[in-house]
Amino acid sequence: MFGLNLDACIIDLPEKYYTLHDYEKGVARWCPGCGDHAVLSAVQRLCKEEQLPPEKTMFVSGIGCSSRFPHYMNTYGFHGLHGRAFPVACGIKFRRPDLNVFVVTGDGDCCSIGAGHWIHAIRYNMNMTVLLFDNQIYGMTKKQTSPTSPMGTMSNTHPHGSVLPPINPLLTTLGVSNVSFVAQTADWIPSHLYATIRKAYEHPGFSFVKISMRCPKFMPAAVDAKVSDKEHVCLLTHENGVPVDDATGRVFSNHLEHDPTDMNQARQLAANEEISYLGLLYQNKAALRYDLYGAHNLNYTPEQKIAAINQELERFTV
Amino acid sequence: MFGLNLDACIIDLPEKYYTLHDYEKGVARWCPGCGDHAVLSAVQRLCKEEQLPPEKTMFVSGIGCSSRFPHYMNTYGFHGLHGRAFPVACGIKFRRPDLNVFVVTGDGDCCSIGAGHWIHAIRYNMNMTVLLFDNQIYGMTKKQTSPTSPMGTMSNTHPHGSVLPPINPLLTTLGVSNVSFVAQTADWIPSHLYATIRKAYEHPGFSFVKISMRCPKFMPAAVDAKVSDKEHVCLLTHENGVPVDDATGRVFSNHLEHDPTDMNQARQLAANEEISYLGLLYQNKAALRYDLYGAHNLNYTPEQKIAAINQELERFTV
Amino acid sequence: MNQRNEVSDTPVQATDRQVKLKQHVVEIISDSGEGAQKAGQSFGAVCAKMGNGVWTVEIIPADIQPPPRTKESASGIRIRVGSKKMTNAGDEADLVVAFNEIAPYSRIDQHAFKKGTLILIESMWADHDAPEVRENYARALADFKERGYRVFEIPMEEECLRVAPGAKRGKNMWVLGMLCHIYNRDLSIAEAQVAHSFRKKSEAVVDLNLKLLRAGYGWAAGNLELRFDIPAMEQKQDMVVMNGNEALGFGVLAAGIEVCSMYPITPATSASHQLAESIEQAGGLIHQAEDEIAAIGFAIGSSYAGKTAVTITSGPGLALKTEFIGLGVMAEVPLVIIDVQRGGPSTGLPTKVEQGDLLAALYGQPGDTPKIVMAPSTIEECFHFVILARQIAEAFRVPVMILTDANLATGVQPFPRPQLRPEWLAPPIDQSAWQKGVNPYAWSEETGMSKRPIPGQKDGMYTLTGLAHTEAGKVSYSPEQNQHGVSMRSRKMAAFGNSLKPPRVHGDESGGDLLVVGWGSTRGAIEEAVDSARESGYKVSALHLHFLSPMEPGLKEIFDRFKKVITVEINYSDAPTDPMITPENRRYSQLAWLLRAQTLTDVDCFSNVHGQPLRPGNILEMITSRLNH
Amino acid sequence: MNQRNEVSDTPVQATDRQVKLKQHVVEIISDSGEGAQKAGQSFGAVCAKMGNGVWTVEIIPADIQPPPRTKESASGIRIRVGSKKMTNAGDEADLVVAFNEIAPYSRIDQHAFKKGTLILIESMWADHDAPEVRENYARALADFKERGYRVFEIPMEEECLRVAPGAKRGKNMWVLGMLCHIYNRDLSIAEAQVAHSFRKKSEAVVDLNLKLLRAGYGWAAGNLELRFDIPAMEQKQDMVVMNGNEALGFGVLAAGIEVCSMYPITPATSASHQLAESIEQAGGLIHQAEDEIAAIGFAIGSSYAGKTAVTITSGPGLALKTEFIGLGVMAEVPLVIIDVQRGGPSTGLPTKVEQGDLLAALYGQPGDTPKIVMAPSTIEECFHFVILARQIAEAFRVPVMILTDANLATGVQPFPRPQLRPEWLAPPIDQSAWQKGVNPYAWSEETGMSKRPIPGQKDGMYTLTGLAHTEAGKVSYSPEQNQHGVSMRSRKMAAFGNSLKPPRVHGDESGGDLLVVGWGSTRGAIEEAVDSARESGYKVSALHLHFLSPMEPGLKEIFDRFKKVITVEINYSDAPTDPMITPENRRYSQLAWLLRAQTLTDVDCFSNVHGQPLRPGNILEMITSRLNH
Ligand SMILES: Cc1ncc(C[n+]2csc(CCOP(=O)(O)OP(=O)(O)O)c2C)c(N)n1
Ligand SMILES: Cc1ncc(C[n+]2csc(CCOP(=O)(O)OP(=O)(O)O)c2C)c(N)n1
Ligand code: SF4
Ligand code: SF4
Ligand SMILES: [Mg+2]
Ligand SMILES: [Mg+2]
Repeated sequence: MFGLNLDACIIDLPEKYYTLHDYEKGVARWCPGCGDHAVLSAVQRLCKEEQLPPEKTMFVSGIGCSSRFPHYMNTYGFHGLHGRAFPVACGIKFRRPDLNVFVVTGDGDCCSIGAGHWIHAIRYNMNMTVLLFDNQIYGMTKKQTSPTSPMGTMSNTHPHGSVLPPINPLLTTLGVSNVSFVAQTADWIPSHLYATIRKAYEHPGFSFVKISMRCPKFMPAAVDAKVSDKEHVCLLTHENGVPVDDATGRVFSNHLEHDPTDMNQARQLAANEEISYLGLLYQNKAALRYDLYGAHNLNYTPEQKIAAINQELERFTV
Repeated sequence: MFGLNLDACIIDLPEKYYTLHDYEKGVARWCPGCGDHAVLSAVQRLCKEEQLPPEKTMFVSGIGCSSRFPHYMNTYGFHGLHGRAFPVACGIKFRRPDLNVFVVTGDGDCCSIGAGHWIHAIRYNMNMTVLLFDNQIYGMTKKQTSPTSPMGTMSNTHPHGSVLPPINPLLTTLGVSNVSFVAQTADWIPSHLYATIRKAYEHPGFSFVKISMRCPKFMPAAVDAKVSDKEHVCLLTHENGVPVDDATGRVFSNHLEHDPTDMNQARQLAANEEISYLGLLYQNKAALRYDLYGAHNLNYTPEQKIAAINQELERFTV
Repeated sequence: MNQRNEVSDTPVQATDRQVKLKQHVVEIISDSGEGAQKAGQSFGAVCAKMGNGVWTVEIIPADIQPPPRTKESASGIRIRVGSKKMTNAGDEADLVVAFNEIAPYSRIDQHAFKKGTLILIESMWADHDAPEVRENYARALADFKERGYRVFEIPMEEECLRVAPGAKRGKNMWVLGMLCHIYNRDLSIAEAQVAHSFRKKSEAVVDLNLKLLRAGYGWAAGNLELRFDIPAMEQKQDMVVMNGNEALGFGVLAAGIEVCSMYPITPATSASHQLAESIEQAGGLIHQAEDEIAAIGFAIGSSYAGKTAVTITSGPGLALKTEFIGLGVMAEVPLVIIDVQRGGPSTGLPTKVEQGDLLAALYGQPGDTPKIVMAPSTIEECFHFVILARQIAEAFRVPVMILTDANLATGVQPFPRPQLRPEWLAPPIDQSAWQKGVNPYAWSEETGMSKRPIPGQKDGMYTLTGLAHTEAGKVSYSPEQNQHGVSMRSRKMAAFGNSLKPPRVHGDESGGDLLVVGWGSTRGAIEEAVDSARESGYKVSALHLHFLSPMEPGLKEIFDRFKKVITVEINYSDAPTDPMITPENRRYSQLAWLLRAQTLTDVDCFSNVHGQPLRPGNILEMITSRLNH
Repeated sequence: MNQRNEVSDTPVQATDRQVKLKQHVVEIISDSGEGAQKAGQSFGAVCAKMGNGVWTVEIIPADIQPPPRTKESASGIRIRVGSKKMTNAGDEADLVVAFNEIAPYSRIDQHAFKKGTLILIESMWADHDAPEVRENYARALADFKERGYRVFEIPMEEECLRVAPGAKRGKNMWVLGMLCHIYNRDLSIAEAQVAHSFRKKSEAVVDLNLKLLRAGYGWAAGNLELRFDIPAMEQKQDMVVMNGNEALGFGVLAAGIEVCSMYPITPATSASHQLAESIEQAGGLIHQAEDEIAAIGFAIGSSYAGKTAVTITSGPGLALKTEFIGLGVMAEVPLVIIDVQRGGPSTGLPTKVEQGDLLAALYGQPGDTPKIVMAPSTIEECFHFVILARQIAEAFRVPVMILTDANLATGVQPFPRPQLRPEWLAPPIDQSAWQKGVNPYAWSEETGMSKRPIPGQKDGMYTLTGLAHTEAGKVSYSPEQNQHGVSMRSRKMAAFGNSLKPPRVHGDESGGDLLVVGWGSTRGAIEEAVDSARESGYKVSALHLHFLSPMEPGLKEIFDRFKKVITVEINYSDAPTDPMITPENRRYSQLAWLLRAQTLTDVDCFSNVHGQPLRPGNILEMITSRLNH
């Protein structure tokens, strides 16, 4: 009727096109000015740009302000136990190569209680995007020292100042065998944040992104220093690195050309305590992937399985 | 009587001189040819040479063949839980600066289940000597893959060969902030073993010694390769390093002069997968020590304590 | 419903004559960040100074930063003031000061108000620029009246701004002044309190706040007809006011414990915050470990080396400590473990109260792991139990667990200032030579007790192990040896338990129709309810247990004197009337279950997992309904 | 003492006539590494093939490498052979083959022999070069006789060397041959078994071992007067022979579980060794995690993603999993957790049996964590319970724990070869679109059950959380909401429990003087003892529980039919006669404690922590002594 072929119309329609809205859920309950909001936006944008089907996308976290992240994504989510995001994420990915797995973790969650799993997850090198929200403090439990707190931080557990030098998450990660992707960015440089997460998402393996985060509630001083002091920020540039757009490149005018396959230089940059190098520090696409091992024998038929078990039972039959 | 002044005699006697026998306890129940025997001898020798009072000396371990070590030392010992030697040792040292603390741990104990504590113990940098017995296998539980097992190791959990590249304990340790002493030696080179442990003992801080260990029971092939193949061993030499005696230097003829303050080179040597560099990879005597913080306010009198508490109570008094 | 309140505590008609009260429950609620808590704490302190019984408890939003003017943002404080010692937060509020019209709804959700509750509400929203706000305010006020609350509109901000421009943020001190007038508080005491609480601020700030205080007081005098009086008790002693976590912290100090090894977790953490301020000056230290496993491992190391340590945690942290607690029992390491219970299971309700960790404390570890478990029932006991726990731990060479909960942790109560004693402090560690030939586990056959060598003691050298071992501490797989070791560790429980006195019945020793049994933080509410019921002629008594493992003796004998026995607990039990539930498959609350096994008495239970302190009124209702059937 | 044995099983005089037996307990003991276990396994297999009931259990040294010719080095195997199905390892050994004179002492320490036990001992030590060895041998032999054992000196090595020089190491096959003659086994079946067990070796090796087998057989025929016959049952089915851990492994395969996530720990590990060999071919994988926490976290991740996983561990590992188990219950993640119990507490007795984790399994986690706990009582049930557990876990969306122990783990028993069924296998995961509007926790008010969305299902998106949550999976701190969620998880227990049948009484349904209640691996020994006692006229029956949480229904009713109820368990209880112990403070064994709370029956207990399987004879003794008082 009216010459309109409905069938053709429908068939010609592309698969559902996801809008930003399709990835949003609820109102994020972070403090105003909290860096977590910026990452949420960047990630939702990534999902849209990549048109990730929400039902095929997973956010796994531990416990902390940052770990509330999955609740604000309209995807599958696993808001588990403090420090245990990695084992859960690895278990999810092991036999589900079809899922896009993201891990959101805090500096306490990852580098303190989760440290053992972190080291091993790096080594497993399963294909997932890891976002370390490093605000250098325990936000959720209201201001205790974190392993990444700068020495002398006045916190509720160290009211006279913390007494240990901080862990360097980049350097630690670079020291683990089979490491495949290490990058750094900051929540207050949205374009770089987005570009870095995107690069991480594209990497076939365990891509570790340390994000310097603002916690205006409990680390206001740290925020000021970071946001204002552009002298101490240096953007890494390279054709294989995180792309730097013109505007950002102009605002943050210290640049360094760094080849992300150069592990030695990567370690030296990570170890530098004066300058924050933002961008891709290291990448090795050839690192062995445990998730490929996990997915190598999927979907056997019941007949195949029963045959294999029966064969094994032979050995035990008298 | 007879002109003998007993009192003077006794007073002139030196404090008890400890012989090797004073440090021995029972018969070690390791397999014949197990590398653990060699370390036991070296450590007992060290105790004697240093004349460590047995009652002021502590061996702390986890669970594993190697962790049986404390049972064979006639000192105080703590044979605790699998993977948890570090927290216990740190707790012991915290308020007892007078104790000599040694930690004996296995590759599973330290690098697998204990990985989180290991990272943090490095950072705490408390004065203790850490001996990692790296036999690249789970001995105690009878041949399962260890995080340091070379890829392809046939074990009971990976009968078709292990599927992941091994953790590199030296490199991982070097990546942790506040690291202060990293060395490597091998159980089958007794003079170097002794010299390395001694150097570690003398270091004021957390001295981490990875000892390549033979497990003839479950990793016989690994033994052969290591013991025979002197080509792949290189001794590090330096005036501040582990001293190499002539005989050993002749048998293991590959040498490299390495300054233990050179972190970059240390990392490169540690990362080398072809050559085992034996000796002192890195030392920083100036690293901050948490045990000094732990011992800064010892032995307050009851009066001092009560006064301090009363003063604090003021704030709560209505 | 708590009948008492309706009859004598709340005046039917407010007049400018003072109405005498036995007790009143006051709440101040606002958006997070408006200082309601500071006002309430000061009000509580003023009342305590005047000799009243006080219990205050904070109302904390669950999120770090909920949006303003939402229910989730409601933040505040409840202050219960009475003529006698107040042991709990009471029933529904009698008087509420609300900074906006939305916050009360979060309390209505918690059933915190009743017919007749007086609501003193900030009136500025009536004239707000945004019409939605004005409408919402009007709607809420109508609704409040509908619900039977008595509403008073108070021009708080307007009056503050009279005192000084920009004095909006001082609304809380103005409210404090208003309350002081309503409750006939001594203004000079209030002034001293305000000066004290701002002592670290500039003089200008102190002055401004004092001005606001006086303005609120004056405004109430001129404009409000509400006048109450709650007569005070005679005060003989210096009092301290603190919450249960602070009391735990002082207990640690007074016990001379040199090492507090912890990992942050709500609601336990604030105990370490308090400690962190002062322990260093008292010759000890806090160690913030990398996780809970390391925290207890560190504490055990310290204890092994002679410095008996404490580790403080809540549910999820307790779960992680399971393996090390087993080692502590097996290797007989003295240790104090404090569990500030929160809503469970798993992450559960992190800021809310529950008594759900009792069975896990007793039975959480694989194998036989007898240990001492005790539960303070008041803020003051939080202090004393830590001192006691260290002593028991060392005498019996055993981990001692103290179970408190979020209710004690955040509840604030005055108690007599402790007179510290040197003998409470851990003595210096013994470094004299060990007697040669005495084994490191020379168990007394009678008591299972033994003396432990401390590193540094000559000739005491031994290796501690979690493996089965002989008296000499040597690993042994012998059947008899293992049986002996396990028995000896169990024997200590009997030896300790036999040293305890039977618990005292609150009410009638000789028996009656119903015995209400409780443990931990619920004591105040239970005993208050029982007292009310007894006043109404019910034959009911209460029994409160302070030791859960081993239990105090004589329970069976006491139970036998009552027709029914019921526990009141804040943890889960199936209701007998639930679908699918039969007398056989019903899951009882945790103490009830233990008492059933222990005494073979048909102990019933009344419990919920609302995450709220129990109210005397609800318990009273339960008592009367059970006894009228 | 097991009277039966004395009367009918052990011949008073060995002659060359065959003595007919109902059952015999044979042990082969040697230094570690001499192959006693291989000989024993082969002997067991031959007996099973001939249609006998068999139970074998290995005797393993505790150290990796104890010095030879010491008690610690004693290594070997016990094979119990009978005319009926053998359900346990029996009482004292009837016949022992010893490779040296020291090894028997390790068994004597375990009370493994009795008067009249036949000891067949390697005689070469009589002529050893070292005089101490000769003397020790002579002394031991005299002592054995003194103890009433009947000793036969056997020139094992000498005879082996006749077969081939260097055949010393084949002594075990020679012994197998000897045993085959003594027990009248079919030599051709033995030959086939030897050929099978050396099938991966060279032909020369197979031939040599066959020669040794035949030589042992021939030597016994010509030189030994011992001839026994144990009539076989009729065999209708194919049988498999395996230990409990292997059966668990096959259960995992047959359940179609694709992920076994574990960390090595004795005695659980060997289950994964068996699985590791074959799971890959059956479309699954083993993940060896970095620790037990990661192991269960990985399994939970896998289960969340639709591939319901299993994690296998023992006591210390279970302790570490505590927090994640709580999350599993809270967030309703289906999961199979196997705990192969070992001696506790703490590191305890790693290779020995205990049933000490029952209470920890039920109550280990802070908060209310109802879960399903089941315990197989035979090797065959080890297989079937895994299949069942996966189904229950998914249907009820709950972690299911299977408790076995070191006794089942290492005990070997033939059972009918399972006929695998496709419906046992986990179905492919559902990836169809989720029904819009249906909540991820749409609890049925009646049963607490709900259907879960699996990642990949369109419109099923939700965030799993361990926080209190609504049906929609949203975080909620509402009192009612929390009460509802906790109730719903508890309700599932009632719903599942109501689907169970009351357990069957073994003996007399209608009642009697004593009911012996057990769970797990002790069933065979208990029922054998009860049967013996009944034959002697005692009015005793047995009841065995397979479900511990929730328990099977009808217990109270069954208990009421018996005068006394007692549990028999391998875990700790205070003896009523111990010092300090009163009826009030006595600590009961674990099932007894549960049954007391559940049924209010005065359930007694008989238990020990010897780390040994219980013997029917000891249980019989207990029964008779209780009933004669
Ligand atoms: C086992 C356990 N231990 C402790 C806690 C308490 N806890 C919750 S979040 C947190 C730390 C949060 O810090 P971080 O990981 O840096 O995250 P942030 O809040 O700063 O984003 C802690 C200690 C817990 N929930 N579980
Ligand atoms: C919590 C816990 N998990 C597992 C075990 C079992 N276990 C004992 S030792 C060991 C590993 C031993 O390997 P390694 O640390 O390399 O020591 P080695 O025996 O090789 O010296 C394991 C997994 C245990 N005792 N406790
Ligand atoms: S406390 Fe800090 S990290 Fe947490 S939400 Fe607020 S600003 Fe963000
Ligand atoms: S198994 Fe290996 S590590 Fe253990 S004692 Fe034997 S040789 Fe040494
Ligand atoms: Mg943080
Ligand atoms: Mg090892």
